Amino acid sequence: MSAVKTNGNGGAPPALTKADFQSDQETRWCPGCGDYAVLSAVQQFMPELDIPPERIVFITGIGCAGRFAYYMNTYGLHGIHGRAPALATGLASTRPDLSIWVVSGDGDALSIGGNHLIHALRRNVPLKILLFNNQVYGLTKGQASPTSGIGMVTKSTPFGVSDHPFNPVALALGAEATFVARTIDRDRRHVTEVLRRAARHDGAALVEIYQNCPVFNDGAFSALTEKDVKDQNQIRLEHGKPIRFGAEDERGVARAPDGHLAIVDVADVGEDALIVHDSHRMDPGLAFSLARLADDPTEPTPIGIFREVQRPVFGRTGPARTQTASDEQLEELLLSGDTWTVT
Amino acid sequence: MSAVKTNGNGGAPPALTKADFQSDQETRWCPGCGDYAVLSAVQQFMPELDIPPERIVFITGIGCAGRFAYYMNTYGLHGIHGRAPALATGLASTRPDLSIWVVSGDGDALSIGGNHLIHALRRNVPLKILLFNNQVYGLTKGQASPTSGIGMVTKSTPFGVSDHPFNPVALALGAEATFVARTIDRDRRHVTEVLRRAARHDGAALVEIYQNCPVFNDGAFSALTEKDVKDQNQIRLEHGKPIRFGAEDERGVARAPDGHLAIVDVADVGEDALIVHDSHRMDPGLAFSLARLADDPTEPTPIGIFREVQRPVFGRTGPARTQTASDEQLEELLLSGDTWTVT
Amino acid sequence: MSKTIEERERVIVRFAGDSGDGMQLAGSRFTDATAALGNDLATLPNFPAEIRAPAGTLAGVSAFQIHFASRDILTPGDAPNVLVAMNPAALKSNLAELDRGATIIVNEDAFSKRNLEKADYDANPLEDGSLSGYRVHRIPMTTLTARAVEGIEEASSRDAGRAKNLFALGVLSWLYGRPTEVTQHWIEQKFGRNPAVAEANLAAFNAGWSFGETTELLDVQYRVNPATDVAAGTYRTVNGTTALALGLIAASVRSGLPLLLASYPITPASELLHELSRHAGFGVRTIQAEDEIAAAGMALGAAFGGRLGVTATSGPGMDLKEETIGLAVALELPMVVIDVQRAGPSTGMPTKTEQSDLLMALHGRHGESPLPVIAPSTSGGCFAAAFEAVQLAIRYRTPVILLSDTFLASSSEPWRVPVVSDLPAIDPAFARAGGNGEPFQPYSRDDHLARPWAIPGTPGLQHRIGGLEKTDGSGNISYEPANHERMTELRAAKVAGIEVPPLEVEADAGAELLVLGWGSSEGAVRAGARRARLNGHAVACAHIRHLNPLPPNTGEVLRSFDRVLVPEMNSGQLAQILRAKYLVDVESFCKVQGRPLFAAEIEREIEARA
Amino acid sequence: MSKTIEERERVIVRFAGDSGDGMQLAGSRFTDATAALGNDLATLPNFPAEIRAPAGTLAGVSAFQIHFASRDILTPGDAPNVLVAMNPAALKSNLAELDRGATIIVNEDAFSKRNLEKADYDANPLEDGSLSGYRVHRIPMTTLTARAVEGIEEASSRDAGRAKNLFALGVLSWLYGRPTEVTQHWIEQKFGRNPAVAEANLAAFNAGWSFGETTELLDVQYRVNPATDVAAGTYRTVNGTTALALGLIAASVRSGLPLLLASYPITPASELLHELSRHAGFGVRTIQAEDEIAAAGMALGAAFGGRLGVTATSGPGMDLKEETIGLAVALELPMVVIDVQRAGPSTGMPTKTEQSDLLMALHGRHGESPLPVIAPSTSGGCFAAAFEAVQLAIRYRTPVILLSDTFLASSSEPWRVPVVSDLPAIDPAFARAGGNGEPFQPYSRDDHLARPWAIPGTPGLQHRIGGLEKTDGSGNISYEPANHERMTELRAAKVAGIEVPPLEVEADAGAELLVLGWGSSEGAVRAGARRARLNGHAVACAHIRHLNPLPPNTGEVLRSFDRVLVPEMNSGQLAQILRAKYLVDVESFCKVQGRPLFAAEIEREIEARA
Ligand SMILES: Cc1ncc(C[n+]2csc(CCOP(=O)(O)OP(=O)(O)O)c2C)c(N)n1
Ligand SMILES: Cc1ncc(C[n+]2csc(CCOP(=O)(O)OP(=O)(O)O)c2C)c(N)n1
Ligand code: SF4
Ligand code: SF4
Ligand SMILES: [Mg+2]
Ligand SMILES: [Mg+2]
Repeated sequence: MSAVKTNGNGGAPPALTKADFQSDQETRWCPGCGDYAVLSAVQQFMPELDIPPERIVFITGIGCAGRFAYYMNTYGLHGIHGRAPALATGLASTRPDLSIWVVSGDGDALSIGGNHLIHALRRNVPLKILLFNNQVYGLTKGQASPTSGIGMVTKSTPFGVSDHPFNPVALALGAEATFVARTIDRDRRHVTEVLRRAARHDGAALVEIYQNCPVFNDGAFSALTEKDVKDQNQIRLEHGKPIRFGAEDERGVARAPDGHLAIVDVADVGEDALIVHDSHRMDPGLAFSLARLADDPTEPTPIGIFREVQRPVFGRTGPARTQTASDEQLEELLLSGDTWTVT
Repeated sequence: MSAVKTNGNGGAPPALTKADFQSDQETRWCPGCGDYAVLSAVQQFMPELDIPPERIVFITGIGCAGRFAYYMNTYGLHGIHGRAPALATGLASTRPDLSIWVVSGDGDALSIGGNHLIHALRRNVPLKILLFNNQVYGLTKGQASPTSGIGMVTKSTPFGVSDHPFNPVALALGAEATFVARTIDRDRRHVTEVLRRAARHDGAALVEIYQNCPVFNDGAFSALTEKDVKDQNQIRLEHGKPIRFGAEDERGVARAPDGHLAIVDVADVGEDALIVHDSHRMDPGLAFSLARLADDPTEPTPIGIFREVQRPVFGRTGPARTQTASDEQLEELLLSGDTWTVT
Repeated sequence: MSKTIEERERVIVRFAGDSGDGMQLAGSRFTDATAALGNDLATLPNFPAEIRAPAGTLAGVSAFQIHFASRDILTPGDAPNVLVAMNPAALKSNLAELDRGATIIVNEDAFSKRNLEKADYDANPLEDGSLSGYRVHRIPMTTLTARAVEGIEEASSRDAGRAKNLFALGVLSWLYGRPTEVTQHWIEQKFGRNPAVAEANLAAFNAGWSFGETTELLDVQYRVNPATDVAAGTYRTVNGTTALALGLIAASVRSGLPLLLASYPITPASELLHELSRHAGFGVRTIQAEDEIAAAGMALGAAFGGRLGVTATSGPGMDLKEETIGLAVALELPMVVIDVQRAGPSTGMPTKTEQSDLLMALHGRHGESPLPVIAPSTSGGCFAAAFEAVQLAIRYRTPVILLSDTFLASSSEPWRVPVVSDLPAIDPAFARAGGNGEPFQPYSRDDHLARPWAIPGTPGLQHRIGGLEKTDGSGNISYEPANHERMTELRAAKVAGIEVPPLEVEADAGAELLVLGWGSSEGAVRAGARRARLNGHAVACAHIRHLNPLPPNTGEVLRSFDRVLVPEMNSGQLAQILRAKYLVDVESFCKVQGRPLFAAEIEREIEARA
Repeated sequence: MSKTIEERERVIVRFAGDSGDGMQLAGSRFTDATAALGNDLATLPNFPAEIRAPAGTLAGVSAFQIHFASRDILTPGDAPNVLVAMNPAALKSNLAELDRGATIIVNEDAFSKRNLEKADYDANPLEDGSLSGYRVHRIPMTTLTARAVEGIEEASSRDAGRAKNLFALGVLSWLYGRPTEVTQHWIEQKFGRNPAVAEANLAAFNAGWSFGETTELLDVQYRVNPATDVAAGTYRTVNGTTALALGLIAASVRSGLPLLLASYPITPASELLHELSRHAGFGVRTIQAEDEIAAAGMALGAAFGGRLGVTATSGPGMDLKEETIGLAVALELPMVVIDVQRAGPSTGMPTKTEQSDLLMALHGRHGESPLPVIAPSTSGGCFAAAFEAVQLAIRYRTPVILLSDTFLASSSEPWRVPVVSDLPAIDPAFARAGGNGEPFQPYSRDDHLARPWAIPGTPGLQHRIGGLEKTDGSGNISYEPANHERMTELRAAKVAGIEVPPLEVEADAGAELLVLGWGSSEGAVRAGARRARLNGHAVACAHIRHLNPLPPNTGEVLRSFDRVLVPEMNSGQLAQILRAKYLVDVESFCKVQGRPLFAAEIEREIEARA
């Protein structure tokens, strides 16, 4: 455990650094795992929050991603498989003073934990949920996950996956999420930008992170990460800007006559025809259509913030309830209703 | 139990009637419950399927709606709370010869059973799922459900519901459902029409049925059922037709300049500006936007079929596996790998 | 007409009618008047399983039983002395529980052909002689109520129809000399805003009373004198649900920890959720979770944050919580899990009572995951049990399972309200920010083998815990064989070392038989033993409220009697534990009928062994 | 150089190295050669908990142990006689399990400064005298392999680096005179498509063999003769996972019921999912469900449809399945639930073994929900146990829990392949469409108290079942008290009445101590008893494979010995059951270390009681 900076001797505590968020535990992911990059980006980003480490909590599920909690020098709760959002909801609703982060995998969040995830989103629990999507079960050594692509051969699907995968962004939007974003392990700047906005969001923020698992599903996102192709496949969403992409911004997203979104050559349709991204819209229709633009991250795929809107936050309605009643109030309660006295 | 018609003596079995689908069990819903109307509609509709009762199975969860199974003279499995889709998936994947119907409530399907529902939809399990949405917990005597509106006072929310509700159609679309529809208990013709299409759909069909609970949530859907107002609030979706509604079809749905869907006066925009409903589109963007048109069934609300598309059906890939191997094949399997013989 | 007055030591009255007949209300009002009079009492409602069964059918019968006496009362009673039956269905479904000679008061008007059919009667039981073994009073209550209400302006005939429960209440109030003011006052309060209805109800009540006083049908009035063996103090009636809620709130106040109850509705545990939801002003937060797994997770998450995390459910919900409870065992965090047992297996009979989750509470999780289990034995005792569950959870940093049941949850009795300052303060003893530079050891232990509760927000104590096996002391993940064995032993020793009070035995001189119960059967056991004693048998009783660990003297007590009878509403679960632990050949009396144990059954079992 | 040849009755060899060193492969090849030679054998792999721990670290050590002998072998052995350590981490993490005097063969080349540091060694153990109690052979395996491979065209230095496991295998093959053709043949088959690699591996293997033959370092060659006490038949090696899979498929074929395995991945049970997923050609369908609850539901749904519904999991997953298992108890439908136990509580130590889910299997559900529980005792025995689980499930229309564990699942041994025609046919005895006009009674019962299995598609038998209590016979919903008690008793009686074979006791004349195990400890118990016997102690052993109901003579057997020792990998769970049921003061030997019981421990415990 690193030294306690906030426990100083009077003066303003020195600014926090990445090192303040690194725990003393040895990281135990496979060499080359995308989890390292995300961990490093998160640790690097944390000081920006300007919240002392003791007021930050990481709650994780089970899976490779679930180990995340051990590496952060914050409070950490490594829960059981799929239940991190439930644990976090209990904490968030009773400790509004904390900054609570959930880290989960595609199996943890979308298979066994699917129900808790959609309910945390609909309730708008103030949690930052990082969903490490490697499209496979890492920790249990390589089974299919709900995001594995059709045909993928895994230990549990020797003849190839036949179930249609979830699109986590679309699912979250269907579940009433107020903040939904997607980013990529390898792009630290983008990860950091998305984290920054998620942290600032007052409510539940779901961040899908495409994460490479070199052992069981290497290269699943190479279309978006490899130098030679990434420009032509990353559609970066920026609020208020027309949606353009390609090495020379030569392509874009426009609405076809039938109402569909379609990928177009800007030269063909003209810049004005492009959709201007609007993540602040209450109506999630556009965000949903953008999410469905790519079935699979092997083609042009939007990344960035799909939706970012305000809605009442879970746990903030009614009295604050961070304090218990007094003995007097208790006495009054105990004696409420019809009473009689025997002497 | 009514007489067995398919067990006749040679000639073609007489056509089935509603009575063939009525079990001998006394119905035990409250007087005036919307469940009666749906039961009657389903029993009436069943003969159309031209499937003998013994090849039809109703699998239900726990809740008032869950009692449905007892009243159908088919095979019936009254499962445990929230798990009907899982039970049904096991049956559907091993008995492709059966017609399998799931009946569930808004709590059963969307609260405790949310995960099974979204996975059954994404997998496209060949099930007809009837979701009786009364926006309340009936059987447990009146708590809030995930579809209860903000502010609703219930036994578990004496200060009013504060959680944002699910929109079941939107959630299903986010979960990759291939068939999603909505109908209303009181409108038998519409219910029947939707059931007919659901039955015909090859894959998972989710039918949300607005169902009145006169005891705990009376009139939740009156905007869509009461004579004087229903015409101005029911937006009936019909594939291939412009979306119009109102007593004189004077209103419609069109796309606003910013891409949103909006309710318009046909007189203002002209008929050509109206959206033509297309439930067969692979892209669920339009269906999703339609689902989000109304936050609450107290305003103009689309009913009908939102989406109806084809995708590979769960359990149909790979060998049929309705037969076991032979003894010879078993012997071969047992003796596979390196063997040696001791004499 | 002058009537005879007879004294009774104790009486059991059951009000039964259609769900729409207001029997719960009549029963509750009778109860309040009885409490005001100073009788000891116990009550038990019995609701239909259906939400709204068709009126007049057997499925729609709702009943309320009250047992009151001039001495201490232990149960709501077995067989009623008086049955009030507002319709044929109520008569039919309750008759089997009456002893011959009991009194039956029927609303004669309701015995129409249609109603008889609905109740599956072929002939009218009032006329076919089938009730000849009982003292039957036929009162045309509908007619008499209508007549009483007739004159009241603005009272509709619907109001009159609805007021017949108050007529019945009036009759019974006269019959047992209950004070009328209590009820009259209540009517005024309740219907104050609707004077016509208030007046109608008052008229019906008074008419019932006058009917009793004047009719020749009823020639004896009974007197049940105030109980005198009652400890001084302020009393109120509570059922087990209310008592649990109050106990949790009291523990929250006395520990200074805001309470989170996360729960998923399920009969009968939902009532606790409803009850606590009303108390937001007391630092109480309730969450209706998406399912029982989430509910347990939320309670545990709150506990991690230094709050009082509680989750409540019934049988099927317990199955679902076990994995999370196991996590709490590994995390060694305080958490209270309440199981209001109902009749199983599976969905079973959701509205009926049973004690069949004991072995699950002890062993329902994979791996070695010991935890304390306690069970209140009376409705009022639920307060103390809830309070103690919190104390144990906090002191030992452990999940605690509290086993209540449907019977306790719904049965009411007078409860002496504790004085707040008598309730011990509960010290959460959070770990303090350490300044000595030593790394924080989240799995170090105190004298109770409890580990530090270091909550987020405490500078310098950041640490990470989870369900993987942890190194003794540091809490770091460990797969080391000897460490796992040590941790397994430590977790077991911590629970085994919890201090619980010794069993108290109430033994007659020379008693050879010990009757040993647990949970909600205490009243029945003690009442049964009392009756056996009155019949001249020597017997001993004791009652277990701590199921894990067991009271320290349990073995000794068991071995000091020739025979030990363990009555349970299951197939012998406590018996199995006692046999395994103490190798004593205890005998089981098992009742698995969805109904509480009856004193008469205990009496019979004792006498069979005498 | 001529070498001495010594005979050994049994030898335990452990290959240990980094995960990347190919130790599992070396071990498996050694096993095949050993099987071919005709020794009896048992093996146990030990994988690191991490997916890919950093190379050279303690966390990354992977090991494979084989025990082989000229007589029947009961366990994979306790302490290895020979440890092959391919790097310092492998030496360090395995040394503690070696007895003094054991042989250690190290890859000397791997003891670099860097590697020593990674293994947390301050000094080189090969040089600091810390190994003086062992017979250490330092072989520069990396160098020698590189030299052997040098000449091969197209073989890269990477291929050479990777082939050192075959060098080690060559050395060990020489040391114990294993036939070389088996391995050589395998290399050709395996790498046939890549001749350079095949050649490199072959060269490394041969070099290892020649090194053994020529070096002065190794002066004794050992001979372990073929086992002679082996029953005639065709054999193969299987681990418990494979045997379970084959048993389920065999039961599916012999019952004519297509198999559905619905499962959610979890270590170690996932292997069964993987194994069965490969057998789609055999009427087998597997579904990777969204969670364990769904998996259990799917298996039960398939059972409702007349299929063989199976679900498999490990500890935490069992918690989640309990509610559905309870439904299966109420529905009285056949279903097989496999729990491959691992070390708990909570997430615990997922890759380690334990037997601590027994009480949960029996009591893990709310309400009274009895079901049969069986536990295989050897890897090969998993076949018969799976087959029997299906037989019981079908005959008695009940869910059956089969308790395996990590040890059984991964340990291999020779298994006599059964002749298919010797396997009994299993009659699903579906209810037939009734023509007599009587209403179908889904809860009528046969001689076994089993109810009809009437599957959808059968005309005239439409019926509806669920988790609510059912009327005896008709199956209609019932809240009737006496009916609930009767149904509770019927469900219990059905399970209690299952016919299981009596305990077989292997007792020495005059034995006063009985050692009674269950599940995977059979080998250790019998081997420990054998050793105690060799030391002149009289002892008896018996092994329980049916945990519910217990063998009919269990009480009698227990009472016929002065002392009964029950060794378990838990805190005494079987002991608790036996004590409760038979009131016999059995003694527990508990080991909760995530490791299997060892014969030496049993021997020690026996002798401590002699
Ligand atoms: C109740 C339960 N079921 C199953 C498991 C086994 N398990 C651990 S992690 C995991 C899935 C991991 O996949 P994912 O969530 O995608 O995380 P990743 O390892 O890929 O980061 C599973 C099935 C468990 N620990 N608990
Ligand atoms: C595991 C479990 N948890 C809770 C319950 C209690 N329960 C029964 S039905 C129900 C909800 C009913 O609501 P809904 O699904 O909307 O159906 P409705 O009664 O409104 O038709 C609940 C919470 C249960 N039976 N099992
Ligand atoms: S298995 Fe995959 S996801 Fe897990 S640590 Fe290794 S590389 Fe990363
Ligand atoms: S409670 Fe509501 S939903 Fe349930 S039966 Fe009654 S009216 Fe219908
Ligand atoms: Mg993953
Ligand atoms: Mg509902």
